[in-house]
Amino acid sequence: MDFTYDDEQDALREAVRGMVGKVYSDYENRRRTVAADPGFSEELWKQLGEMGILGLPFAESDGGSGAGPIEVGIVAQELGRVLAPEPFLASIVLAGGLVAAVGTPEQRAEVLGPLSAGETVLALAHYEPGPGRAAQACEVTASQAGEEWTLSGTKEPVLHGARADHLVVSALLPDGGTGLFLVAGDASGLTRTGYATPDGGRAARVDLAQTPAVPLGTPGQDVASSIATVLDLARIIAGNEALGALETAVRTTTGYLTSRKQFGVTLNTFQALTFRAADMYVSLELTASLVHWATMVLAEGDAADTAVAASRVGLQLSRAGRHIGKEAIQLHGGIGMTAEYSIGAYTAHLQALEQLLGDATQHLAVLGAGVGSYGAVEPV
Amino acid sequence: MDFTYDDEQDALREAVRGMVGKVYSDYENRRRTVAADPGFSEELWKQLGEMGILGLPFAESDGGSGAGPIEVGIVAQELGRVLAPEPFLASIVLAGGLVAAVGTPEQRAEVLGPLSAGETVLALAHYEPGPGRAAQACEVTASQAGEEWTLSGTKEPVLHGARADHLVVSALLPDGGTGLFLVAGDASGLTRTGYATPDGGRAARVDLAQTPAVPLGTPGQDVASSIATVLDLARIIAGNEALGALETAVRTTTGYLTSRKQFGVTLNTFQALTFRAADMYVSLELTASLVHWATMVLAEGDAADTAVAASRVGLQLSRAGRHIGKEAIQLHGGIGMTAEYSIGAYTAHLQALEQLLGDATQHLAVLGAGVGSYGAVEPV
Amino acid sequence: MRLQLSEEDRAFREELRQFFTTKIPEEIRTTVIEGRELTRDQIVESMRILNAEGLAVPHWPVEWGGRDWTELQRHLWHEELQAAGVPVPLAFNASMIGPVIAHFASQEMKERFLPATANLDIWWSQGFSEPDAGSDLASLRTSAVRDGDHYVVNGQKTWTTLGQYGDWIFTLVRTDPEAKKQAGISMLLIDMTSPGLEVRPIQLIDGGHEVNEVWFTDVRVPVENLVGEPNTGWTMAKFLLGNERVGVAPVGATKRNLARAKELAGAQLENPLVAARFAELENELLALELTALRVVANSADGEPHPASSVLKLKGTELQQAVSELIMDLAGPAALSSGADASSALPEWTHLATPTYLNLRKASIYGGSNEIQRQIIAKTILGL
Amino acid sequence: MRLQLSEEDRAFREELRQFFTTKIPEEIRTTVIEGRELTRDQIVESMRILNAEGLAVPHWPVEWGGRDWTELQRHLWHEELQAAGVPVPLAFNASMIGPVIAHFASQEMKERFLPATANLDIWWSQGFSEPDAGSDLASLRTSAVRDGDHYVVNGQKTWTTLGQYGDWIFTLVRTDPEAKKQAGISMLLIDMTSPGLEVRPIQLIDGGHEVNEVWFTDVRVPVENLVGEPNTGWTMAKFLLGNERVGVAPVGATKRNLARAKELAGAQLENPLVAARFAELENELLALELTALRVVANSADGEPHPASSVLKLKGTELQQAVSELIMDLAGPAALSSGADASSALPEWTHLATPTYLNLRKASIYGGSNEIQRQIIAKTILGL
Repeated sequence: MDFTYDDEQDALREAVRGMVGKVYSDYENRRRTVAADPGFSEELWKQLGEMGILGLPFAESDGGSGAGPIEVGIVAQELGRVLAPEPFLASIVLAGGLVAAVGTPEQRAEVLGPLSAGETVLALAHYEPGPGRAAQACEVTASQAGEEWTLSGTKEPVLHGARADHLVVSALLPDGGTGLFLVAGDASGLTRTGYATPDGGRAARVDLAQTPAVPLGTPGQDVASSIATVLDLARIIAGNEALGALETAVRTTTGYLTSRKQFGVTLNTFQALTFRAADMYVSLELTASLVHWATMVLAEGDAADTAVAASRVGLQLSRAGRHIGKEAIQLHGGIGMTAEYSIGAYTAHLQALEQLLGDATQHLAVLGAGVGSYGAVEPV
Repeated sequence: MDFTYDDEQDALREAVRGMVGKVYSDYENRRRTVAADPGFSEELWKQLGEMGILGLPFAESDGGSGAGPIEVGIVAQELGRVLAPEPFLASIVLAGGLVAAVGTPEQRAEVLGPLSAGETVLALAHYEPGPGRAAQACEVTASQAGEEWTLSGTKEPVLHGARADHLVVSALLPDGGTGLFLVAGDASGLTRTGYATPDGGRAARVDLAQTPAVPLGTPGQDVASSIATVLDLARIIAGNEALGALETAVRTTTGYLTSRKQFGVTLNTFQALTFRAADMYVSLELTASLVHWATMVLAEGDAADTAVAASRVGLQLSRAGRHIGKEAIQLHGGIGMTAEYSIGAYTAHLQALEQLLGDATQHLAVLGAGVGSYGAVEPV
Repeated sequence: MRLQLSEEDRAFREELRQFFTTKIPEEIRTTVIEGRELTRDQIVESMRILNAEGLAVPHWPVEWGGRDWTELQRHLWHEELQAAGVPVPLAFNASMIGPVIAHFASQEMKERFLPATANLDIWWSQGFSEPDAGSDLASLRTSAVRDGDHYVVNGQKTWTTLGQYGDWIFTLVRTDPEAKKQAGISMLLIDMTSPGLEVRPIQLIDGGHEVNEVWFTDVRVPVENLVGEPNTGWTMAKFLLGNERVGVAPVGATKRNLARAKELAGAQLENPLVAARFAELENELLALELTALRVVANSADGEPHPASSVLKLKGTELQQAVSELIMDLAGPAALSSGADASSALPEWTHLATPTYLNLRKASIYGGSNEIQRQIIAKTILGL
Repeated sequence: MRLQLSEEDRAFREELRQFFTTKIPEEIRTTVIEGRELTRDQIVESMRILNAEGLAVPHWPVEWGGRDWTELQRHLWHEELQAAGVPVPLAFNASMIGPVIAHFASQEMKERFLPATANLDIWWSQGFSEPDAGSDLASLRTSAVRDGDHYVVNGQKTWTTLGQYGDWIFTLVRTDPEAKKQAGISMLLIDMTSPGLEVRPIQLIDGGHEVNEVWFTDVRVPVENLVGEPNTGWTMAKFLLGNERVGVAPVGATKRNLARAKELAGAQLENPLVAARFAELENELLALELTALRVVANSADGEPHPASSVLKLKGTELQQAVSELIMDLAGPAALSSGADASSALPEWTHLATPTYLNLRKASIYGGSNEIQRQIIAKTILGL
């Protein structure tokens, strides 16, 4: 059992930090970037690709660099630290992750190569307008005519769905079950309406009307379990991203407390505020432990263990994200409400990650249903 | 809508406060009283009876003084304020309340007259060793032979069951349903083993072995709904008792903060502590509002409204009792852990009231099951 | 003690409910109920309808349009307004500067301003906070220097809510730089079309523009626009902030939102964890409403009850908690904040996260909850 | 990063688990697991068995019985002890005075005390807190005045846990009344059978007698019982309190109790609200355990990691929360605290409320959670 990164991992962290920090360590740059479509820096995306960052999760044979969840987590932490709006989670982890999990070797090479190089953006169109975050699709349906497949129905919200060059779309199969399909951005019958998410990200409504689509992997196969597994993986990587954001939120808040004056003294003179900052730190440390642990569980590769770890991270992230997100704004006071200042965007982004991957109620229900089946929770 | 007491009610409060204050305003007296059986002052019990306090809930025709829940609530508040250990809730409200609700006119006069006069102590033997706080009895069974009834089985915990002159016992009827019975303290086959409760009160295990018993009211009638109604009534009166205790707990804590010195200054110099005291006050005020409201609902007399109000008080009491009970000890520090000092006994008593009448989980389940059936909660 | 309202109060409430739900345009009320942003015109229209019926400023002195109601009746008025989705009369006019003018100003100033204020012919803005004077309001630096029959005002105010709509602004300015903090402050009324006055929008974290900075550069203000005596502004500020706290717990609106959340929840209400969350919030909200009723019953005329800090503290917490619940009910659809009517997701899900983020302000503005705790600790508990 | 234990550590843990569950009498372990009070003899017996195997004081220097384990191994030892219900070696001996003597005392004093301390031949008590020196420990007033080759000690200590069993007491005493607060304090070892020393029990709110007052009236103590140099006691106290915080989060015991609570819950686990409470606590406890593992991995030798305050704070909160859950599972049966074996209610329900009340101390003793927050704010966050 070892919670430390090795030298290579430290170097990766430094490299990513340097690269995204150059662009976003001045918060005004981040604000400007998310104000205009596509909501991120195409240039930085390319650079991340060239540097091999985007290909980290993918096998070398697929055009990636074949690293593991630990490395992917490090990247996510660094992106979260400066709220880099590049679609790493949406495009690489979620959409790319499903192509890697389900696609044929040819599809993997074809899609993941350019994706890893930062030449394309991929989006996962899975959630549907109905409530919930199930792994099944039901409102978008797939039809087959000979070798040709078409999809019809509506997906929303689809993260970065308007910008994406290709969409990975889940759909109800003719014989039941959920299949995954590749849809080109210029496919016929495809309509995409993009908009901003609360944290400055991008999402879209995606309408498909007999839109031509290519089955990912074996045509007609139910891949709901792969979708569930990749959603779990994404929860854990999102946990890493959130961890980076939480660290910055706590540091920004303590920085403000030591610099902002009221009643002639800096705010850290007020014990009630410093105690609350201490509680934020406690939340942060506990979250860090759970995120690192879950990332290691993910690296071990057992899907059932990963599912539980993902729910655990989801629950902790919800608790800590709200605690720290709310307190960070409150301890800033009025300035914390302004878009010009960074702290509110951290709160909004923590919220957005949770909205994507599940809130406390959802994860508590999952974990609660299982408590009777074992004695104590053991980390290993 | 009026939240104020009238002159007569104020006078009642003053009278009770004077009488119990004389005995228990010095906490050492309370400590000494609960250290020895029967755990309360027989003399004060008699005086409360002579003063007409114990007969307040009962009709004049039954030997009481025919006041209402508002007056009974005032008494409970004053007892709670000094943690008077006299069995007002157990003997008058619960056991007496059931005799008043179910007994024949003769039984009411026979039992409630001496009870109101402080000449006897009554106990309700309803809870059984199995978990929960249902209104039904199932482990103690009633058998009939001609006009004679006997009871067999075990009741525990029975508040003040060892000292009581008579027991009001719930039992499973031969044809199903729950009946109530009067059992004399010296009845054959009756064994009682008394002990102290965590707050210095008294409870007992009561074993019945073919013990002769007199049916309360119509023999053989299922009175589970009356038991439920009196439990609800007791929840609301217990809310009043808790309110008195909460007020003292908050006042004692703020008093300590302004007098105890650490690091050369009084504790109220530390903002983190004063803010927590402010939150205690908020809990107290909200609880006071809900308790007064529920007492008025009880006074209106509708059983269904009262049941909901009782659950609302139960939930609030659990939240506020734990919040204030824990914080009161914590803000006292080490001294708060000692039996010599009063504050811990307040925490223990708030807990005991909740254990008797239901915790947050129980009341949340009840209230939660109903939320779909109406829009907003209206106080009137 | 009596639970029921008197016959008279019941009739009073019924009459208000009738008026509010029939005379205020439904479109306005739906906008409020569904949590969308009101236009300036909608706010003005609604307040004028109320004012015509004598329902805009009932707590003012009778001669200026007030009503001789009991505290309970004022409370019922406020609750019914909110329950019906009627926009509460603009606080800057009705609750802030109006009562200050009525209480402190000259007869001439009253005549000049009060009728227009009650009818929203003048839209008032508030110029109190400054970048370095937030919770520590008395450290404000905007100066007003006497020059003949004018004051020359220089400085910067901030957090001016809806300042983009403002006709006039009531400000706290420093008229005596020598006096100690509170003692040198005056209350000055300034026409917002004055040369040298500039309103700059501040974008908030929900993407909206409801607050502003107001910059004063050599703005000349006639001396007769000073309220009361020079250097007595702090007394008026305290009076005003006290009024601001009363009725600051938006119980009625929170109750309306919580009931609406049940409709939005649909099948999610069958989840015991969701149901328990509703039950918990309903209980706290009921306790808060009852506390508000207890407080109004015991308020001396005009003086804010110390427990009003309890209402502010808990009221804003619950307001926030209900917005959080609604956001959670929306699930992933809460990501759709930037979507328009072309979205396949219902409009309430677009609004859910911005509303949650926007309401973070509730525990900061108008005396932060830290200030409220301080007031409770000091004033009520003697700590 | 690696999740799994190494082969070596796995074998190490297995060996300990084997030893603990077979060599420590089951009656002792059951007493711990069921939350009953241990007798003095049971504590002594258990520690001597451990000491014979070299498992009582592994964190001491090797020459005095310590083991050259990694921090992770020490952590595993501590967790396995608790998981098996083995009484943790008496903290006053193993974690407090032992390390102080080993670190600060003369060779002669080490030889005199350390073996007896490790074997619990001497039962140590702690004499730090005083009625007016709690969180502000440095304001202590118990004095030790030099008189020939003795110190004469006068004063009063309090909160002396299990002082009724004590053979010796290590005290902080004021040896230089002129020096400023911390500077005039020394660490003095006192035979509790000395004339003038009196132990008086303090009853706690759970009805138990685990703490005491210790009164000193002209107690004569040989000067050779002073640890290290005069007036350097504060350094030792800080060293000791730092050690006290490490491993102060009783993760293993809390985990064991939470798992046991499921057995006690029975059908109540089917209530989704109860199940959610378990799930929530398990998650927090897992996060705490992992944090402890991260901290031990990063601890420099002997120096407490600043994050140990996080462990203390959260660890005591969870310890309390689990006791609260168990109390709630007991329902009305939790009223039976005074019952004996003749009760029809299971024994765990008798213990539930007293345990809950007793554990209120966890966030007060050993540096209150307010002190921990202060440490975090100051030391870690620089506030």
